Amino acid sequence: MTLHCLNSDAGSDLIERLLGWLDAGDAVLLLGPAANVARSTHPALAKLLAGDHRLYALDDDLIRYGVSPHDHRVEALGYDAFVELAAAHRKQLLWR
Amino acid sequence: MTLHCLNSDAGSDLIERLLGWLDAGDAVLLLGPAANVARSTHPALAKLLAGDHRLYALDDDLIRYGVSPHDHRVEALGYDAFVELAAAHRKQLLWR
Amino acid sequence: MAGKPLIWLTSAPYAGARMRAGIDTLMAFAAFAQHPEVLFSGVGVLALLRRQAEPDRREPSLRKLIDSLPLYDVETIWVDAASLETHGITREELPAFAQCLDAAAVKSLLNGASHLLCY
Amino acid sequence: MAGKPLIWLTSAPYAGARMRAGIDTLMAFAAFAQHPEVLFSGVGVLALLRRQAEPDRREPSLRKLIDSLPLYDVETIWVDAASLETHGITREELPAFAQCLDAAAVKSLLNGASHLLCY
Amino acid sequence: MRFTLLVLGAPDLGGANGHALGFSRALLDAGHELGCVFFQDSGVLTALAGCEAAQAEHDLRSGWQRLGLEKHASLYACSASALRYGLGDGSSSQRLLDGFQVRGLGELVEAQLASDRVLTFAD
Amino acid sequence: MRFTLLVLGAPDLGGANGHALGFSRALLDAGHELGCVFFQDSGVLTALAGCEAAQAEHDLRSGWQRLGLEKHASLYACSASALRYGLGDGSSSQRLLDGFQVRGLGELVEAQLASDRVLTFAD
Repeated sequence: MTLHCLNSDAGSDLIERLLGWLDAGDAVLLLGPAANVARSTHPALAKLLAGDHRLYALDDDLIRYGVSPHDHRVEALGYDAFVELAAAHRKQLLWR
Repeated sequence: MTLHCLNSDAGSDLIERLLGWLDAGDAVLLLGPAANVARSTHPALAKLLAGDHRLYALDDDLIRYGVSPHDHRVEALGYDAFVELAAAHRKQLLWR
Repeated sequence: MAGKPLIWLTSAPYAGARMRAGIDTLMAFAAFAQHPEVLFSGVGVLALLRRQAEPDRREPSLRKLIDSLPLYDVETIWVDAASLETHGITREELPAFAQCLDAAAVKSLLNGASHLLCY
Repeated sequence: MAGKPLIWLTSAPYAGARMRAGIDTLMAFAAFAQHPEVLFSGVGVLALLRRQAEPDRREPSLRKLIDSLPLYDVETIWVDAASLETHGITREELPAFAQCLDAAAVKSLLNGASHLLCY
Repeated sequence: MRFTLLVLGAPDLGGANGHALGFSRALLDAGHELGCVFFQDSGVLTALAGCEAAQAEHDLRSGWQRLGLEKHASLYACSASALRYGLGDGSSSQRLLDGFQVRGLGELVEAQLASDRVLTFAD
Repeated sequence: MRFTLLVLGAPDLGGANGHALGFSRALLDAGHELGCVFFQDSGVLTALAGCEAAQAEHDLRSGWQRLGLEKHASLYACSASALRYGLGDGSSSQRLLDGFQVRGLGELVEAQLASDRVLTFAD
């Protein structure tokens, strides 16, 4: 069980690579510029939502990047829940 | 007349954007990791070669990234020729 | 040399300091009466988003800085329309003095500039 | 904890110092007998290319460092096969002790590791 | 649960360095243990003394320092990176901020061995 | 022809900072003029004193210094960036390498006005 932290809104190539390595029980957390992917109008959001993994975004970054409202299928998290998420997944990968 | 310096091998999105802004008389120079695009087997090379602009690569970077041989349609340049190229184009854009 | 200097802002805001350095340069060019042009593209367009609230810290909002540009005689900011689409941003979210450009219009902006500075 | 630590190298070599930092970490883990695994993917695979000559400077070749890994008991390096395709690299160019992995094999490598460090 | 954090991002506003600080605080508040925070590559700029920055950026460095001085968190700047970025070998307080120490990669090796979780923070 | 170079990349091996140095040398060899090299953002690390690096990286800094000291090239570290990266205000040789000067963005404004070409070097 891996927590995939995505820290870039650099385009679909990176997201395709992340999805290719995503395994059952993994989760994805949008950090930094990737928070922007949580807007309902983002063309890459649908790809990230497909599949049965959970998709989260750091609430600080949703605010920072002015993503309001964010798509309701993305769960906003504070740092306390980020820690819980990290504790619940044995490993973390950072994509940027 | 703009010299487009490409300094990244990050994927096709960046190259698409560069090509979208390329104008008649512009040239493209591959620098840094982008030197790798000059290998004949690179999937993005054909896109960069289409059109009637010239395509160059810095010889130092071809050596640095082990691109040998490079595709014969890419012209290898030293720093002296890089300076001439910059002098021959009124402006430079750096893509990375 | 004809034309005005163009500051091209294409780095991710709030991730590294390059976008901020570019905006500093833009404001210095304006303060020295160079009448700079500015073009946002790529992930740089994220700097244009307005925050609904401020994060709990004294972190400056780039959008607020950008909103102040007309005070420095930067009357228009240019935005690459294709980049807005890539990042899912609608024109309504941009400052009122932002103008979206298609690729042909970007080319003529680039061609008309005296110099380009790339951030 | 079961498994060995895995160093994931995914930054562009010779552009910023992150790839070099990751290789330093890999060698330190090997020197401290951690038997680290290493996985190259994305633009990080460019670090695997052999130079035909050396640029006219005392710049270390990462491939030479990588070739020395078996001396530090790193017997295999793992390479994401899809990334090789993206960057137009053929398997013949890789060190003999490199092994290419498809996505399923990468997943099981990640799952088997004790910890991941991402460079 | 015991965490080790690897921080590769410079102390720029709003980036990964700040994420690592927010995460560190939250994990201590939740009663977890922080094995160490290992700063490497441009992350070591966090510990460089004599930087004058905007208030919010100053807050980032002083936030780390408080974590080191008040919560006794082990904040290690990688020695190889420290030399490259002008922090020296850790002997000069003109170069290294209070609360941080310069340590070799062996420290990261030991920290991860003793940790349940290792997370990387980078832009 | 007169050139101004904007260098945003840190003095890492094999990157944009080295491209800018190679380009500067070649333009002087070709009889062109170098208005100034303006280091900004992490580019100012080029001018940070007290960094100990691998030989080749040391060569990069000393290459710039030679350009400044022997060829009288104007090597300016942006003052805002210099403060952020611990170079100070330019008054201390403990912080700023010989051959470089700390200057405000106004210097970049003037340099580009007087230049035929402006090029950016960044990773």
